[in-house]
Amino acid sequence: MATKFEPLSIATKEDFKLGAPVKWCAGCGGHSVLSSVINVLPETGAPKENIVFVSGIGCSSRFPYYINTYGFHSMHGRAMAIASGIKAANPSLSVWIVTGDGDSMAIGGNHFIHIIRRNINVNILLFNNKIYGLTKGQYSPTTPKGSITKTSPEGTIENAFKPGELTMGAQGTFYARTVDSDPKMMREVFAAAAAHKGTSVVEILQNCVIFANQVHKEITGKDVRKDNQIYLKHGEPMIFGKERNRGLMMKCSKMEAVTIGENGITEDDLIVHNAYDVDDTNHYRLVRMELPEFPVAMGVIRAVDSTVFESELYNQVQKAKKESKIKNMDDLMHSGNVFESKG
Amino acid sequence: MATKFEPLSIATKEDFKLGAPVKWCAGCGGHSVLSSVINVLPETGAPKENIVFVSGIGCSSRFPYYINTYGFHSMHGRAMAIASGIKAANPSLSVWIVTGDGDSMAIGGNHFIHIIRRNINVNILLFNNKIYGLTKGQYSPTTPKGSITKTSPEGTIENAFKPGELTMGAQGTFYARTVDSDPKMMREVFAAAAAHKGTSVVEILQNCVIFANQVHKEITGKDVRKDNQIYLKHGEPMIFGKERNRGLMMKCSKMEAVTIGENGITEDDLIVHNAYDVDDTNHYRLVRMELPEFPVAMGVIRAVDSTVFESELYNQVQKAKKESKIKNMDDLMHSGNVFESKG
Amino acid sequence: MAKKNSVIELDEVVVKFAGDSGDGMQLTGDQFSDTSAFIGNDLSTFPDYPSEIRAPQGTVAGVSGFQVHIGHKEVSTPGDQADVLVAMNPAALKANMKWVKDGATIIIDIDNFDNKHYKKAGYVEDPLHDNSLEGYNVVKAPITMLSRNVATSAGLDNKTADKTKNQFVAGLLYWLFNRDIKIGEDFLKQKFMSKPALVKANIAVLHEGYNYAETIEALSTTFHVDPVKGKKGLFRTITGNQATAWGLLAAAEKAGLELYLGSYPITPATEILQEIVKHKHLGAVAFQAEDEIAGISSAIGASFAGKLAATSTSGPGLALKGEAIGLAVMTELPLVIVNVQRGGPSTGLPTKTEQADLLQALYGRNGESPCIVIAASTPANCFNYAFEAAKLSLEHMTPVILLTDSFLANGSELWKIPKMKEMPAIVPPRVEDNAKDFYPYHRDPKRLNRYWAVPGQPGLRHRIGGLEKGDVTGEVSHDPMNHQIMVEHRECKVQKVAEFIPEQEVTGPESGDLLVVGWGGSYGALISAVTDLRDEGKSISLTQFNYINPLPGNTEEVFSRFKKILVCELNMGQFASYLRSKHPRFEYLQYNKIQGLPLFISELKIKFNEVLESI
Amino acid sequence: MAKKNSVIELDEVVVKFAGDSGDGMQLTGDQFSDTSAFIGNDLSTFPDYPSEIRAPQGTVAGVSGFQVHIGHKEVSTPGDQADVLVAMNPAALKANMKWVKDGATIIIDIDNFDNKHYKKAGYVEDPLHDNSLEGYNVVKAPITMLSRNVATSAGLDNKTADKTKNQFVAGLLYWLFNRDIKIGEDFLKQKFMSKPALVKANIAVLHEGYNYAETIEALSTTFHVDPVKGKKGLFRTITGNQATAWGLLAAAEKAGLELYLGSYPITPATEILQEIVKHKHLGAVAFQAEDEIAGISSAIGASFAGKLAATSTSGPGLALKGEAIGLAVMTELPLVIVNVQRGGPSTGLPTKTEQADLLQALYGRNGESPCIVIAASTPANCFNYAFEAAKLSLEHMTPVILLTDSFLANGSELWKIPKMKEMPAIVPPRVEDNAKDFYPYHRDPKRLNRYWAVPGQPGLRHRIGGLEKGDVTGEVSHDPMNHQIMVEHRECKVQKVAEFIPEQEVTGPESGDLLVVGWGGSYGALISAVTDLRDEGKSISLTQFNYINPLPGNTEEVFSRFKKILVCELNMGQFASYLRSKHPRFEYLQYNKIQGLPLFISELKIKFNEVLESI
Ligand SMILES: Cc1ncc(C[n+]2csc(CCOP(=O)(O)OP(=O)(O)O)c2C)c(N)n1
Ligand SMILES: Cc1ncc(C[n+]2csc(CCOP(=O)(O)OP(=O)(O)O)c2C)c(N)n1
Ligand code: SF4
Ligand code: SF4
Ligand SMILES: [Mg+2]
Ligand SMILES: [Mg+2]
Repeated sequence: MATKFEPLSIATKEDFKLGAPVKWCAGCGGHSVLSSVINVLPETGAPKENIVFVSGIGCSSRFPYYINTYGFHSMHGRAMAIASGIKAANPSLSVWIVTGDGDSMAIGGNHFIHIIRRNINVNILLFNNKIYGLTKGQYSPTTPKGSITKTSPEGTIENAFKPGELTMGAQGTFYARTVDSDPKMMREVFAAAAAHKGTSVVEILQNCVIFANQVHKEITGKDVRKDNQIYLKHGEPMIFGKERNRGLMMKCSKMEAVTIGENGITEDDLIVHNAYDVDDTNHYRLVRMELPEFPVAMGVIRAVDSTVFESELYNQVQKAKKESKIKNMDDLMHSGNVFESKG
Repeated sequence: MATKFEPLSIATKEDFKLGAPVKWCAGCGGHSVLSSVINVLPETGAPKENIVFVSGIGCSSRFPYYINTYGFHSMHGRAMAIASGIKAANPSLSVWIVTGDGDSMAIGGNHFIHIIRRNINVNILLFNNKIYGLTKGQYSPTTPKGSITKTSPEGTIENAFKPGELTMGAQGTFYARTVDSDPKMMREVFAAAAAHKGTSVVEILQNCVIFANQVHKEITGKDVRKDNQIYLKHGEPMIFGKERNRGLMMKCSKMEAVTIGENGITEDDLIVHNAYDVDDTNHYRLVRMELPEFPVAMGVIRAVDSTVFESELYNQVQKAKKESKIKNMDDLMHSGNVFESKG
Repeated sequence: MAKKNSVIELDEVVVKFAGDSGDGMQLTGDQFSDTSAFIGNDLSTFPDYPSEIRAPQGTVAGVSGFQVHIGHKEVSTPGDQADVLVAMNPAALKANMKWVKDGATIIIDIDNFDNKHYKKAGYVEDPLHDNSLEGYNVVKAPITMLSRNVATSAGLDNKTADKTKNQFVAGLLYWLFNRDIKIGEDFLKQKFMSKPALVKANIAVLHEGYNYAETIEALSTTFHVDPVKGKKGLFRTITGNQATAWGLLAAAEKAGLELYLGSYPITPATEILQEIVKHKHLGAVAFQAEDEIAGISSAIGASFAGKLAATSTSGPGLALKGEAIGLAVMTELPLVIVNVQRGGPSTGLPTKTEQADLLQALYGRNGESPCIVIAASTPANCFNYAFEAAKLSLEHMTPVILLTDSFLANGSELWKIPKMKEMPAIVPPRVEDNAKDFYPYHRDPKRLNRYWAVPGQPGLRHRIGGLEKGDVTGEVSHDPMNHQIMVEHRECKVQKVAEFIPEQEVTGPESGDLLVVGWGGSYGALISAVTDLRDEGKSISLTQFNYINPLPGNTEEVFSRFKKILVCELNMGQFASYLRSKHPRFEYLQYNKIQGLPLFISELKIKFNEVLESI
Repeated sequence: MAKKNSVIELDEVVVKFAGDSGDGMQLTGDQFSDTSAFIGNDLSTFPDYPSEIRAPQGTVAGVSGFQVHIGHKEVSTPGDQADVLVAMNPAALKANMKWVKDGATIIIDIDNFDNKHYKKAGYVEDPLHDNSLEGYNVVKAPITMLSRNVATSAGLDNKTADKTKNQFVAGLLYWLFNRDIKIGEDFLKQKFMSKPALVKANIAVLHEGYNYAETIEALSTTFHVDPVKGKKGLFRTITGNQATAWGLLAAAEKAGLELYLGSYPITPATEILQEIVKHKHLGAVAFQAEDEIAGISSAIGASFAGKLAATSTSGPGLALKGEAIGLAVMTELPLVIVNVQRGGPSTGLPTKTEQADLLQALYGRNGESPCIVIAASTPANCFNYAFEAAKLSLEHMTPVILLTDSFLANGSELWKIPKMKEMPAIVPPRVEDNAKDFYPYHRDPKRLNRYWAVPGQPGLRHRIGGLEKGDVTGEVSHDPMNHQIMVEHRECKVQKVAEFIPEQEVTGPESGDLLVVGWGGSYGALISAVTDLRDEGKSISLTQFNYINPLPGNTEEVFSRFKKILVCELNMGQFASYLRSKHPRFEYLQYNKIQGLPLFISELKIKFNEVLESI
């Protein structure tokens, strides 16, 4: 039975709400991400029965239980691989992956880089709380070096992955960063991710109130966020700061954070963000910016068109179907060296 | 029994030769890599009994059987993880990992990025023949897009990883590229890798005569190699070409391949290679250079000092040993809440 | 201090603390256990919490519990049902009423018993007024209010003040069990060492609870449980996971090696990693790997490099480690694989207990890939079997799988502290530097182990790996007969372990009507039920297996002495099926339960009686 | 054409081609098989090659072989020993002498029989002059020289010319077996379709070999094997791996679905992936994943999305897939897992055959995680059992593990091409769009399967996953009794499959002295040996199992009809142990071999006689 699609039914956010209780801790950053996703889904234009949420294991990975779509809560680290199969089976589905920093960067690291390399058209929501939440507080591959956690009583000695940097290393076509406490930014970023054709990686700085409370506070704190974040938008100059008087500029092939008005610097000297630049050198720079030298880059940092795995796959399938004389198994079994025995 | 070390015995290359036959195909690029390694080992200064070769599964991974050191031919993709355990167990060993493009980039991709992130002090020799050799010719994650192989009769549709790019994405401290047909370059590069403290990734463009013969020929062919490779050396300007009149230069924050003498360009305009630059933006550019726009970068592209996992680990161990009053199990079992029962 | 009401002497008592995840019931449970241990009771505990970190407050799914069983005789289980239930809200009451004895004392925080909370808990009617609590001694204390009052006057803010209410409960219980409140104070001083304000406030609330109990009429009787007699020496309480970690540390010390643990966190095994990471001062190194495969692979590397190497996980992780265990079998390296079983299949019931990884441990690898498999049977003897796992692995040069389970891992009991000098010696078959005629697969005929030469040792360079090895030489061999020989060597090596382990013991008469067979973590319930029935004059004995592969040499003989054999396990019959395959001449009756719960003494007694009647 | 010498009529003949990896023996073997099939012989083949790609030339380790057994009666195995051996060099001779019948014809390339080659092959003396070949008909042909001469005059360079020598051998054999050389020419024309120069040169060399044979005196007799009688219809030769791939494709067509294969290359299963990737024109999609875990995970995703999903691997890969198989069990999604067994444990003997993954297939997962397990028993019936695996998986909504082995996978036989319209129907339990009262874990009482609703279908949105599911609703449930019920449902669902599979059959008398029991790929050798002994008048029958879990419903009854039961397998007794656990009332004698080799008819006959004598 081939799958049929109903005429596109305009979904509303009510369509995506489930009666079931959301079992994250009170104050967990997950709650606001969930409502931003529910808000954005109707805007993506996907018929509601075509939307699939796939997750691994972790607090964040409970997500599919809290949203009324097709959902698959799978194995720790394997959501990317399962989603790859879903898309290779049916490219018309709108597939969202919800994963944690442990799920995607530790056990799932390989599937993460491979789905990106293949550029399969899915949206990855990476809840980066820099800790293993569900198993109660061990460090993850994104935990800042030196952090004291249940498995690092003297502080971690491992360097932390930056999901954006790894995405670039794996030739990612879309990477964005956002914050659980900024619904407006989440909504814009999620919509852009959904619109991108290819693997969209969205890193969400999410707060785990229980095991890594305030781990992002230098970036997301109410008092500092305007100075410590830069919300990048394609085509706009790179300005940030409470006073909107700080910016990013290239000097001798290096990027610098500068103040408009000082040393004769004007807005025109600032870099204009080009998210569509095929060459990712600048995006690579942006994703690695760190406090205190730089603000932390937010928004859609890279969004580049490229061939999508499942489209190419079905192009080959269509071509083969058209060109081959073998239309079914009887044809196949009688092709090539067949011997007749008169017995 | 604690392991004791003999006074450093100067090893010769004869020490590393094994009587056993080398079972690679005649003409396989592996043979010349093997002899380059054997040549370089005595120069590393490691006592011969301290050298360990660890490999996964693949043609290349048979390497440990062909060299007289401690050796471990393990599981497909897991050499990096096994080697991590060896180093965490005994940091004084000199550990070399031999792996293939399938072994390290496909099934072993996760361990590859994690050993790099931790910066464990090992040397990884990545035999990149852009094919699965041992299983007889399926495409690998480094196979150029469009290639026809046993599993891609209509050409692959997957983008190829660049090992150097992935190394940067995982925050690698050392990356070099070399060619199986250039013993001098191999020797220099292997020696630099051995000297580097941290994870040294050496990508060797290796020829598989049987399943991907000449896959590197545009880069390594006798007639083109001088024009199509640039052998980078720290502190030297980036010059290449049969006539040594081509070079790399920065223009408007982008790198360009230029000709000395044309448009008034002199050697002084060229970039001077800085392998020690902590900021890896330039290294990232270099590892991604592709023909025909650019020559392919060879030699040590990045070599940056950083903290090494196992050193930090044993610093913590030493500190704990010094500071803790609990010296043995009896102490431990009697620490904290102990109740005496008089029965 | 006002005069006490009547005191009832009890042999044993079971107390269950239950509340929201944030109510601190685990802490009160710990405190109560420690105090009981301090005064010399035997004890066994079991926490029981939801798989969400903070499941929704006030719901049944969100209830977090802690059960303590204390006794003046030996205590083997945390108890089937509670004599005293503390229920911090209606959900806690609802979730636990079926685990409470008739006539039990039920202490509730009346401040949370209102319509909103009833609804959340799924009550249709107010349980305090629908007669459902008839026959129980219900104590309704305004715990939240009083705690908050006291703690805020001691200087805490409202939110922090609310976290002290578990100390009100503790105070109540100190009074109820005639305990010295000083012990509770000391516990708090240690717990909040660096936070004097918290110490002060918590102690104040503790006293408030104590005083409240003394004042009200509701608690007309108090209880007293005498110290255990005959138990002499130094004791501590220990959970299964802690005991496992310590057993490995002890084995390393005995073997003159350092411990290396390569693991990836997974419930309910994570605490083993968390424990070992604390003991760098003993030279132990714990590596939190990127996944289970890297965990075990790194341990194999560490073993090759000469450490006592281990990896700890639970069922899904064991599944991932299968290929690597095969490599350890082939390379004949020592390696301890600890598998803390949880409810399956797949992610299953990750915080619940089960014994369903037995066949996976025995067979979950490609090819003929035998491992030694052993199982611990109480929280404390996890220490001994972890030690034994390491000893067997090191001395026989082959991987050992140690099975424990969620029930043992999180449960705790009173443990008599052993003396290291009395622990058995461990002598790994290391090779001397520059040994003549060293061949990596040369064997000791006694155990069939190969010898262990370690990188860094001069004169012993060699190569190992996963391809079939030539007998003695260890070189890669594709020779047909060699393969046959090597497969047999590996199998015999494991079977020979039977000569180095104790004989299988029977508790109770050596022969008779019914032999109850258990393995691993079900020991407590089985021994209690069997003893009870024997006390009633029934012909019933228990034999609990700790050694699974190989089985003890006298197994067949033990089985032959009983009329009926009943195998009880928390799965669909895995050990029974294994026994059939190894000792097919007996009929194995089965009692199986697979509900994420431990075996209960009561259900076992019913089953045993049923079988006994059929004889 | 000159007149022929005497022609001997044979019922069957076994030819072994052996040489260096580069000598093209596999091609000559294929060509000879196809020609035999063309003239109507039954046949069975088996290639046998080293684990290195091009192992060192001239060494025994580097010998690559191909054995063909042709007959005018039914042929069930590639044959124990050869009637004709082609040895392209001394190493090929050395490696194969023990597999050659007394008096066999041995054709050697005399150009390679010199001291250098003897030494490489490990000969101490010249085998042509040490009497070791006495009693054989040795044909010494200057194969290299003559081939090179002819091919270079046909315009090839020296290196390419040397690659034609296998056609000299082919020519020799066409003459020896009285075959029409036209068939050989056609084979070459098709093989080198796009390279006319190669066609020309190879045909010239083929004729040179033919003419050489005709000319020399050495081949005084030639052989003739009549076409099989009674075999009527269209046939082709097929290997086990190709048959497996085609069986899956056929099942997809019958079920009205498209096939999805998610795999990672691994010897000896890779050809399944390589075959399916060629059939995009049938809508089949093959995904070469980054590892085995991604392979199966993607297949689970594809199954969720409504494809007939499969994954193919060998032992080490199956070990990696254990966790994911558990997820498929829990989510009750259809999934075919093909495991082509090879020599283990660990990397083991990757190019050799074995049957030692049986217990892994049954038990290699955490928790109670039952799978349907079936096994193919001949290269050609891999088609049927792959089809059956898909049918059972789709209709019963649960994963199925199909076991084949290296021997079946690489071996080939003559296969009667089935008609798709005669294949059984496959009806997956799909749910209609917008179905009322859809619950994802609602079951059909007949098979206990749940129903399959697929993303994209309106009105059926639902969520599945690895946590325990609530009965009917499919929502996450931690309820103890629900867990018990669901574990039982999953187990019963698998056991109920027994009602949908054929009864176990016995070949030979329905009762008697000895019942030989086999499973999977050992069929050919077992049926041959059993038939031979029955022809000698012995009371012996065979029952070969293809359905392992569940076992056919009449298994117990079949066993009860014989005095003795002998279980033969290429492992240490895994099926015997499984049978003991399932049907403990019988005594199972065992014949086990674990040498990377298939069972031989000769050794089986000895064993059977031994057992028969003891009755
Ligand atoms: C195979 C396997 N290994 C380990 C686990 C245990 N586990 C569950 S979630 C988790 C990490 C969760 O961290 P993250 O992905 O960051 O999610 P978070 O809970 O922080 O949202 C781990 C280690 C598991 N469920 N399965
Ligand atoms: C778990 C597992 N999966 C798959 C294989 C099969 N396998 C062996 S080597 C290999 C790929 C080899 O490619 P590469 O690493 O590039 O090595 P090369 O042979 O090209 O040197 C594969 C897929 C295996 N041995 N083990
Ligand atoms: S533990 Fe942390 S991540 Fe998990 S639900 Fe609670 S707050 Fe959120
Ligand atoms: S197959 Fe390729 S990589 Fe392997 S040994 Fe031969 S030439 Fe080398
Ligand atoms: Mg996290
Ligand atoms: Mg390769």
